[in-house]
Amino acid sequence: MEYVYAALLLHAAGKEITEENIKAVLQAAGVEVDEARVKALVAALEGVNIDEVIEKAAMPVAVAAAPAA
Amino acid sequence: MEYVYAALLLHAAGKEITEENIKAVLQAAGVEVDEARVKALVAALEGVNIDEVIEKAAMPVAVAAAPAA
Amino acid sequence: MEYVYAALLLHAAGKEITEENIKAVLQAAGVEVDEARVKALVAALEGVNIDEVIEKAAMPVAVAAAPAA
Amino acid sequence: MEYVYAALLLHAAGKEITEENIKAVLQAAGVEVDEARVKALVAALEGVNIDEVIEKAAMPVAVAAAPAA
Amino acid sequence: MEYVYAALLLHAAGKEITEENIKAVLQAAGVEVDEARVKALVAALEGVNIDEVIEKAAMPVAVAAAPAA
Amino acid sequence: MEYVYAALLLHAAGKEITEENIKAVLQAAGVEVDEARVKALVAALEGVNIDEVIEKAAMPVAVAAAPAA
Amino acid sequence: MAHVAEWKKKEVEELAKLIKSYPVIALVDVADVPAYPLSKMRESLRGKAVLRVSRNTLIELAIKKAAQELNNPDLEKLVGYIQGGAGILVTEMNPFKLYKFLEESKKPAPAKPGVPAPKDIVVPAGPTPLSPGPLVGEMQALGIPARIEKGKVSIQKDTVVLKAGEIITPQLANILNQLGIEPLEVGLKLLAAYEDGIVYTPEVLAIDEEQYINMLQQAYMHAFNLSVNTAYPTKQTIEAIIQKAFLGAKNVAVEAGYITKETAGDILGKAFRVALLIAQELPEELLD
Repeated sequence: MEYVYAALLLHAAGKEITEENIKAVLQAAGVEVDEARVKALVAALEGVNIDEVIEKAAMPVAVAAAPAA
Repeated sequence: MEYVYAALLLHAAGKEITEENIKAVLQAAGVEVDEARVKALVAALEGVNIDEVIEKAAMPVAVAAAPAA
Repeated sequence: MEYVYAALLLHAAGKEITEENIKAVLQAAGVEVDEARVKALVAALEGVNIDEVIEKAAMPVAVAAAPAA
Repeated sequence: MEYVYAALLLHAAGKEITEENIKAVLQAAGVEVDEARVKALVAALEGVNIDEVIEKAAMPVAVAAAPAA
Repeated sequence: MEYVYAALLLHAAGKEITEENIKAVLQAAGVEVDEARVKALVAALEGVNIDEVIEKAAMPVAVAAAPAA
Repeated sequence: MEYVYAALLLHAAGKEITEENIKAVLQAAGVEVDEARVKALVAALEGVNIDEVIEKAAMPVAVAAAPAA
Repeated sequence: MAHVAEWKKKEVEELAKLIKSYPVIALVDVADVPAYPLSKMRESLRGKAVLRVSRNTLIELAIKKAAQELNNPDLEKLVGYIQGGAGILVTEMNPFKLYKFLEESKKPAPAKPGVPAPKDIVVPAGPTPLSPGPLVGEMQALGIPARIEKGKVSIQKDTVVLKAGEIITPQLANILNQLGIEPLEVGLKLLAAYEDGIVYTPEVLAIDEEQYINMLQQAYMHAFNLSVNTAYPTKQTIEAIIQKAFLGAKNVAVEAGYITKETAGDILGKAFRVALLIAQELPEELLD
């Protein structure tokens, strides 16, 4: 999950999610970086709307509320 | 939230969550670090069993996702 | 809740919610009036748009909290 | 709604919901009382368990809370 | 709501919720204190187990999620 | 949570959430103030729309309430 | 009243006296009520109301007499509502209560040919105690899906055999009676009720209790919302007020990512859930 956290950290800090940035963050955390995974991550995240996902993460409540009625 | 992600990244990487480590990670992400927030975060996480908390958090997503489908 | 009902009754009747009016209504209902509560009510309702407030759902729910618990 | 508020006020005050009592409360609030409405209200509420009805109004939340116990 | 926050602050700080203490906190916040509201709040809180009430507030939805599965 | 209550007390009272104000409120409540936590809180609240977030807390119930009507 | 028989005079006298001694005077139609249910009804009225059945003309005279003696011309308006086999019902119950009471006292009664259905008549699905016979054919002719099952007549599904207001035919009455379905209602039909200068008709008196219950709930929610939203504490709302304040504070702290004992779980949990949801979007080889 480190790679994902690194990406989310960059996102939350308003920085771009680039291979370089992710590598820097991971290395600062003492992680031995796998270049291929970084590449794959950046590529995969290109099509993901992170803000939307964050919204969804807060959602379960709304979902849970409905059936309770 | 970037401070929290930094802490979780360290945790996932098996590193200790110290003020120093968090600062290093945040700086690597290009964040201008607020020492007080780092201090407060590290103090607040003391005594928190992150693995436990995370495990609990993981469940509802699966559950909540199901009926939504 | 008597005091709140008295205020709502006055409001619905288009009368002003004053200490005096609330007292009169409560006394007519046979309630032994507690001046402090009347005063507190009038103070709490000052500047409040009652029509809006009575329709606004009051019961809170933990937003992100729930699934994590 | 004045008439219903008056009834609930009497109920909350532990008084009986009679035509006389409702009229007294409404008049104290400066309402010009419509006898037929008072009569209809008293008749409609006869045999109604107000506490139960009210509890149901508050339920949605209570329901959500219940399974937590 | 400031009166309630003052009470909760005192509670969280392990202090007694008295009229005097609430007044002191509110005044420190620059609030012009309404004595009647303080009185009413302290009276209403008598016999209320705040910790229990708060715990209840935190719980519901999590469990409500379960039956949704 | 004392620190958060202090901040919300200020907010509800229409006062600015500054380190100074939070400190004053906490001290009035007899809390031994940790400067770092105050600083961190003020920093963390920057950019948070408190009214909106509080409002969100009340929302899900409206959803749950509807089908019960 | 020149040629009026002595017993009639006495009857009018008594009726007028009765009318004068109660605040609520109602006219009811007892024409369709058989003797036995009527006596049952008198029993259920005992202590609540007095019922006197008489001739319509005598009732009219009695009302006029009472109105005159009470110097109350409003009371005389009641005369215009006399019809059918009228009876006088006097009571202390207010007219709305009286109407409600009479409605609740109505009993189901067997179908009668030539009478309109008071509401939709339904033949319910399920087995019946009837043995096979010509009735099955009659049922089917009326659109009732009847079949023989295990030697008895069985109805295949709920069937509306008559809409409200339609007239019951002799064939249908026979079938309903055989099935033990009682679609009619027998009871005192209120024609009008007088109190305090006002004559109330059934249309006015038929109150929708459901609506009142909704209003009660609405009024309570208004009071609840007002109390909680303005932080005016009452016994019933103090808990909700505390919870609202707590959750508000907690949600603000969670949103701000400010970790406390109370918010650590939520904040870390939320961050983790975000990571988890993101991970779900990633190709498998990226996952640990």
